[in-house]
Amino acid sequence: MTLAKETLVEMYLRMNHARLFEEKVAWFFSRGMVHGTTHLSVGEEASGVASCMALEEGDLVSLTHRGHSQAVGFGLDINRMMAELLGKETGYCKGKGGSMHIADIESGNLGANGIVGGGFCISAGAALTQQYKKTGKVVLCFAGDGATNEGSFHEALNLASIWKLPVIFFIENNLYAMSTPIEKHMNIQDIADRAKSYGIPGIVVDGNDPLEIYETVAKAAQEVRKGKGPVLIESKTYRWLGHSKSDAQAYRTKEELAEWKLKDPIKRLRNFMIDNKMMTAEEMDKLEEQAKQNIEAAVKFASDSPEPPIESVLEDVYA
Amino acid sequence: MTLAKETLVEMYLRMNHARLFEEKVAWFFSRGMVHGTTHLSVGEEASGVASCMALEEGDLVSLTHRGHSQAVGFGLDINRMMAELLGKETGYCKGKGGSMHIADIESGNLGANGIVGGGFCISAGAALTQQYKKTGKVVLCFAGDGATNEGSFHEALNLASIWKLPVIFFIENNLYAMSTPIEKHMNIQDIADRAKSYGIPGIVVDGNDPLEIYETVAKAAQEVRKGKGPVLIESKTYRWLGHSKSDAQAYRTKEELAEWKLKDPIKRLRNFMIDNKMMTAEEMDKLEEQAKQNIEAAVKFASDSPEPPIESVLEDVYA
Amino acid sequence: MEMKEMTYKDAIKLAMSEEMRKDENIIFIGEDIGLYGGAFGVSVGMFEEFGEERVRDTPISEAVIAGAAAGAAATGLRPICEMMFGDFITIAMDNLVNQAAKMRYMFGGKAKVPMTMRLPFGSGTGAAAQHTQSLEAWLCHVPGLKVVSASTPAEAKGLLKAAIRDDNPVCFIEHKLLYKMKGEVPVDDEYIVPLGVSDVKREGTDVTIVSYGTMLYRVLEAAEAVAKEGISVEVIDPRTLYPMDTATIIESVKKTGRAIVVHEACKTGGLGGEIAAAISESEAFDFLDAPVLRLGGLDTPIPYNRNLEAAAIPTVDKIKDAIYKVMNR
Amino acid sequence: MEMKEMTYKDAIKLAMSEEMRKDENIIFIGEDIGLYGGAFGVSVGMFEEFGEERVRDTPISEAVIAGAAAGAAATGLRPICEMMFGDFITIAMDNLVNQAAKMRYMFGGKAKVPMTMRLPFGSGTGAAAQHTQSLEAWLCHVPGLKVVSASTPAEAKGLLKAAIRDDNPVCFIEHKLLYKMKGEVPVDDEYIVPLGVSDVKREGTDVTIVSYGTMLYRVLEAAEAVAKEGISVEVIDPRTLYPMDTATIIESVKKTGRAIVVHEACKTGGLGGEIAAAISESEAFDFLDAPVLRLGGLDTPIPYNRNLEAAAIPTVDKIKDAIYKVMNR
Ligand SMILES: Cc1ncc(C[n+]2csc(CCOP(=O)(O)OP(=O)(O)O)c2C)c(N)n1
Ligand SMILES: Cc1ncc(C[n+]2csc(CCOP(=O)(O)OP(=O)(O)O)c2C)c(N)n1
Ligand SMILES: [Mg+2]
Ligand SMILES: [Mg+2]
Repeated sequence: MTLAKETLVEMYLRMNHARLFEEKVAWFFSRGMVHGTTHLSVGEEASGVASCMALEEGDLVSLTHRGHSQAVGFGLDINRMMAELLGKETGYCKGKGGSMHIADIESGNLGANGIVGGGFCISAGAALTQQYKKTGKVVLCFAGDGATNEGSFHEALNLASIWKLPVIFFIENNLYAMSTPIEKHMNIQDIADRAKSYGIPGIVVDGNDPLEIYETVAKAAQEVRKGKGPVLIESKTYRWLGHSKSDAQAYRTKEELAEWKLKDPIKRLRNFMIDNKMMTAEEMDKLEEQAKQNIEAAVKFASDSPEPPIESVLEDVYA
Repeated sequence: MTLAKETLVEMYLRMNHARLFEEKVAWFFSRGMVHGTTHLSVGEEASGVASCMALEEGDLVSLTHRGHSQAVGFGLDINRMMAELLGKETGYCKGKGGSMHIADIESGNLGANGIVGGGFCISAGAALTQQYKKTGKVVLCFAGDGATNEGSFHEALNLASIWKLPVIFFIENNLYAMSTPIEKHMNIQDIADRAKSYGIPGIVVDGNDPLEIYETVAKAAQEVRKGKGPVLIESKTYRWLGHSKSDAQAYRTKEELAEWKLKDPIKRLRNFMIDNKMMTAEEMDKLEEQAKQNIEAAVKFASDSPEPPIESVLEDVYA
Repeated sequence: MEMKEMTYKDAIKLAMSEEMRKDENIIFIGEDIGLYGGAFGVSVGMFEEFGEERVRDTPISEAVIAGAAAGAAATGLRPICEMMFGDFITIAMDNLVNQAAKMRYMFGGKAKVPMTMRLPFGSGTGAAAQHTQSLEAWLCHVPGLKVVSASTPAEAKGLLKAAIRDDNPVCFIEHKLLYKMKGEVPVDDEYIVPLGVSDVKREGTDVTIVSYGTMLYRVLEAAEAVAKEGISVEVIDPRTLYPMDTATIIESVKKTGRAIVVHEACKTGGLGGEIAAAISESEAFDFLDAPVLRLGGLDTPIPYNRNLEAAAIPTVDKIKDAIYKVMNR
Repeated sequence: MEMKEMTYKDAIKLAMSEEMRKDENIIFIGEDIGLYGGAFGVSVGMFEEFGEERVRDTPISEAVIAGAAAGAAATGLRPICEMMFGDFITIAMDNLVNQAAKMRYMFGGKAKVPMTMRLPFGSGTGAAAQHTQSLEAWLCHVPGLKVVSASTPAEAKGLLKAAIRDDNPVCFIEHKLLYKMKGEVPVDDEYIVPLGVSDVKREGTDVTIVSYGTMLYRVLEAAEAVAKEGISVEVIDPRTLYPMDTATIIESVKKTGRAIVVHEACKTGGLGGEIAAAISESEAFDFLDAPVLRLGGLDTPIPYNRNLEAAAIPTVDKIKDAIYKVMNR
């Protein structure tokens, strides 16, 4: 599969948006400018972005608590994302959701989820809608390695399998569930093997290789769209930062982290595009610069946006 | 593995007890003499009885809603079981539990369970006690094919695997979950394959062959006792009667049922013992007669037992 | 209005079927609801009429029943779910409470989750502690959910249709002992009983009793009994338990000056406290001649033994005693 | 009594650690409670002291945390569990409610299930709708469970030790905003605060306010404020929410003639109704000069935005208004 240059350019831009967005969010938090907590996906941008970009218009996604890259990858507006982080009225959830609930059902984003594994069942249901209405669309359901130990993983994959629902379960295996290394939370090498319990395909991809991810998801989506039932994809990657706001990271070594930093998915895509003469280094620099400006604009948009009116606390409980 | 004659005699007696017990229960129900509902395991006696008999003194069991054969197999007193069915004070639960909750924690019976899949997590916990206290005992956890689709199956097997808990998950696959044939509730041939999700052994046995069951459980228990972690055993069998009190059984054919009746596990053990000259036909007849008398005695014991006093409704909520 | 006699469960089936005929976005999912027709036979024949695309047997997986319904509802379907027993909602609570009920609010009003979760509650069946609970109070503490309880066949039809048409997750409580109850049911396929409207089931002047489900019938029986002794009982069925139309109740209490709440659920933590407190903190307080009394199930699990089981929940005699108690002040 | 100043969360750790030193049947299980020390750092250092056999990180599997604890408890251990956030109990409800709580009763009194489930509840952390709930009312509707809420560091120690020593499943509610609160804590390792005893946190004569958790502090602040205006508020913390010592509350109301219940949980379906109804149906009714008022959280999920979040639960001003309201009658 050779990807069009525009696709790669867009991918690169989104991956940069994702990283810069999160760096900005981290800065806000460190300044106490936003409250709550947040889970950053720095280092995992290929998983979140390239997978979403392999979707078609009208396909749906369900995101995790570590969902910024996924949201940016799906094409959400970084202005409204940033506004949501700042709790503003112009945010995707009018300031009611925050980092863990960024959603935009209209465009097919079923929401980030504060419940680990919370997206599995919802995605099965959204896929049922696609199947029932014969939309030809698929649902891409994100989850972490730790999330696959929730009962909801099992129930949802089994249901999706027997009903042949058009859903791709995309596991971002970053080797840790919070502080718990994967060897301590499951007794198998590849999460993809869990597909065998449901008689569906299970595929492992290099989670830091945007092209492999794109290709795998695109292929899987093709099969899934044909009505062949769900696919489980395991994307092996790594998170560079702590689990959430406060994390001393005693559970991992600096060496391990350093090693993974060498596999930076953003650099990788940059080098690929330059090496393949699709773009010059200068052109790539410009893209990065553009990404920075976009993020600054998002910050400005968010900062300038109004707080939601207090009365809105009572709104939106019922339709 | 050659089993001692006494073991087989006891096994045969218990399998007969199980069947006769349930036939009596069915009769009670048809007469409106007991209320509630009940799930009979006629046809599955080898699974319930032979598996339990492969345990050692002090091992534990967790039973299902279809638990009479399992309870009898574990050596529970049929008098007190019958009394419980009749809601009497002398019943295992003083009349508070009924068919779905027959339990006797003291002897290691963690209880039948009205929640499908309710035993998985409890068994993991009971196995943790054995491991932690180094008792050398194992837990035999029964469940149906349908139960393996509950999230609790997944969570419990994963935990048991990573903690190497001494528990055998024994699935009585009788091909149906209530009215739902297994092909419609899971997309794989062998439930034993689900073991792969947890990196533990998964074994299929002929659920109507008491000797194979005994041998398999005994071997598994040996390994499990050594601290090698849990084992999943799938026992393929069939229930002869309806799912519960009222079931028109439109979901299966008479032919299928007739075919399985030919595989009667009780007849099979009888023939084995006669063919191997361990017992004569007359001796086997006598055993059957004894079983009948024991059941009649149980009915008399239960019928003669007092109702629990009304005040007892308020007792036993808290320790 | 043209009426037809039918059972409560047939009225439920009728409501589902009529709505499914009108709106093909409605699907019905649950365990053994297809060919088998559900554990209580509610849906017998629906599989044959609507086919396996719309009447879907699920594996024994209550979490995904609720979660898939939420996901389907958020994307354009209108699922009806059946929990085989309401007790199993314990397995579905995350998807119901943390997902379905909160989606709209968390997402700033931009989701719509039109799903109906049918929940057979209640004891009297000898099914013991794990199959007999009345857990409506939990659900009435979850903003975003609506909770409905139908007491008659006609209301079963009308309220369930309203629930299915509602754009929010609605928990629809059915009491198992009512399934076989017969009553006149409007045949009009636009017959709706609106959510959020309490119903005066019996008019009276001396004491107001609020009740629902099977307890309602015991209350009515007690009311008839004491009527002969000259005590006039007004009986109100809230029907929608959350958010509840308390105005009708409060008006009644202002008239009668006395109130009792009767439910089968365990007394402590049950809806009785909520209703009693709502009455007391309303303008009805000044009209109260006696404290609002609550009569609920014992604070125990439901036992198996028939006599113990019967002793665990309010009886007609206990209700009469409660009436005497509030009248004697 | 020798005292030492420490935080609420250190008092919780101390209670667990002291009990674990005394009784090796106690184990501690939960997500990231080991090396990481728990999401709120409550158990930092316990892994080092007790080792991985006794301080056990689990996978993200809340159902089996509760269920394994129940199974372990029924067979001789005394597990303490930590739900990382109390909100996730939605996933554990079946094992907690249908198994742990009912085992003893269903089995005719022949099981003992000594487990403690620690539940961090409450808002104020900006963590939005799925990480901020106060779900104690659900648990107080489940016979077989006990429910405890600690408001001070000393009580956190004493009540948690009592919970661990109790032979029943106990849900131990911790409010996240209290974790960093400091207070004097008895060092005696036999210091216990018995379950089932309400505590008068402040004496007064004009109005009784029942509250617990962080709301207690707002109530005390409001009480100080109105004291300057000559209104004397008695404040009662039930501490054990279920089964609750209502006698202490009722005695107080007989004295003051006025009562308010304040909690953070959504008002409708919250414990306020239960407590208000219990007061009203007691002999305190005849002493009531005003209806029992309830002040609870709004009937909405908790929003993310800081100001909205603050607006969703009772404030000192709202509590003062409630006091004025009951006094003005
Ligand atoms: C049901 C539930 N349990 C626990 C948590 C707390 N929690 C949030 S993120 C997290 C770790 C998730 O690990 P994983 O699924 O691997 O995703 P990652 O954070 O590594 O992206 C935990 C335990 C939660 N939010 N929801
Ligand atoms: C959690 C839960 N869901 C549903 C039920 C209702 N129910 C009781 S038995 C049963 C079928 C169980 O099937 P399986 O596990 O295969 O066991 P079998 O009855 O075939 O022995 C169902 C759906 C239940 N008791 N508990
Ligand atoms: Mg992870
Ligand atoms: Mg089966």
